[in-house]
Amino acid sequence: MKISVLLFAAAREIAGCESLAVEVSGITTNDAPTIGDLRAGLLHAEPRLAGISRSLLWAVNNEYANDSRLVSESDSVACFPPVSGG
Amino acid sequence: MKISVLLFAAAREIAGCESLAVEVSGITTNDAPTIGDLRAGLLHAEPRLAGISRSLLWAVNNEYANDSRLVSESDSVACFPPVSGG
Amino acid sequence: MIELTEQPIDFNAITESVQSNAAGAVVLFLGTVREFTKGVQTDWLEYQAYPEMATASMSKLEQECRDTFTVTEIVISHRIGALQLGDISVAIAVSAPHRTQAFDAGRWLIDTLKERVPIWKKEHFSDGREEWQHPVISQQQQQQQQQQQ
Amino acid sequence: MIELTEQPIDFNAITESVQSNAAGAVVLFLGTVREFTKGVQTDWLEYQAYPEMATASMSKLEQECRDTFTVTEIVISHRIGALQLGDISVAIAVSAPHRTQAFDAGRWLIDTLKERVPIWKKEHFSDGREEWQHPVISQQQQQQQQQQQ
Repeated sequence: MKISVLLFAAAREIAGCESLAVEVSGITTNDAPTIGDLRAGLLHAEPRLAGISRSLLWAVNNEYANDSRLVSESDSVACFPPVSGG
Repeated sequence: MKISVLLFAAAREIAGCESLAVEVSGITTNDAPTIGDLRAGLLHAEPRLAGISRSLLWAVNNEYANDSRLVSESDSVACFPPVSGG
Repeated sequence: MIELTEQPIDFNAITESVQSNAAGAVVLFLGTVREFTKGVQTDWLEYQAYPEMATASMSKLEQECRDTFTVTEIVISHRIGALQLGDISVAIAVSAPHRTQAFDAGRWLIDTLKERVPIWKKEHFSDGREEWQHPVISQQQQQQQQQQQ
Repeated sequence: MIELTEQPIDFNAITESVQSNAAGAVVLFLGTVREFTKGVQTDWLEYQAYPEMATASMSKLEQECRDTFTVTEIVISHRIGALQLGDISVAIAVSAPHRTQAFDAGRWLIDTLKERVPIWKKEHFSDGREEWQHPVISQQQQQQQQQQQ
């Protein structure tokens, strides 16, 4: 399954694009993939993100998500460094 | 010695005037009077202030003053209830 | 900068006057005339000051604030006279390099102004009653009432 | 009311919009672009947002603030795009019956916004360097640097 991942700030700059299509699958064929799976898939798609990957945060449908969160193709998924607004 | 005492807020309203000339002397003829002496003299000059006199604050030359503060005729003396600005 | 005025307080000009390239944060506090206090309706308020001591006291507040907090600019403006519902009675604006100092300084300034600066407020209630507000007298009265119960 | 905008923030209109006869206090916080940070000179700042999540997150902040504090009105406005020295990046205005709640709510809102809302700041320094600001990465880097020493 391919899931589109929106990128922001340094992640966007390093990847050189606003979003990446990340190939991902669950542990078994029937399992839905998790954010943990996506994190691995993102590094495969864009190895240059390895330097900041441990600090990258994830969001699904406008909510922060941890590595165990299940995702499907209909979800809005984003990945970004810790925020620094204000 | 007569010292003019400025009055504010409820003290002004009760006394019906913006300032009162208060007759006061020290314990002996040569002593300068204190705020404590003035407090007693003020009640003598305007007995209607008795109801709030224990809560009245005093200032000499724009600084809060306690009962032991010495005063002279050249000082600016004021007497008022606890403040409620803001 | 401190100010005691009978005119409406221009918080826009006050806020602009504390903005600075040296500051990363501005905190503005406005005290405004509230309609209901403990269920009693206010019609209007009268503020009276001991002007010479009030301005001296506000200047001391500004200096003490600068000595205590890391701030860039400070403005304290208090209005006196007749104020209607919603009117601004006091404006305090502080700029600082960092927000923590701006908040702490702003809060300290209004808390300390209310304790020290010789200004008094008279409530004119909608039912026609009027009453000078004197926090400590009220506390004493409350204690006396409690002792009588 | 929440707002994410590329236009200059009109703090005057924002402050007026929270004023109310039900409130005795207004607290306005402005974040402004500071020239020097730890001795390094900033030329300008770039703010980027994840707009959909940022507005959703700011709306949740407003609701959580109303559930936690006794406030009358809340406005949160964040600017994105290129900001020059002195420009306002964020404005938070809170009105409340009493000042303690207005201060506490205003401070909670800016503290929590900075923790949660997906907006990022890129420093463009006067020496030509540019750098995305990421608080946690910096802390990790600092820890690594300390471990190396």
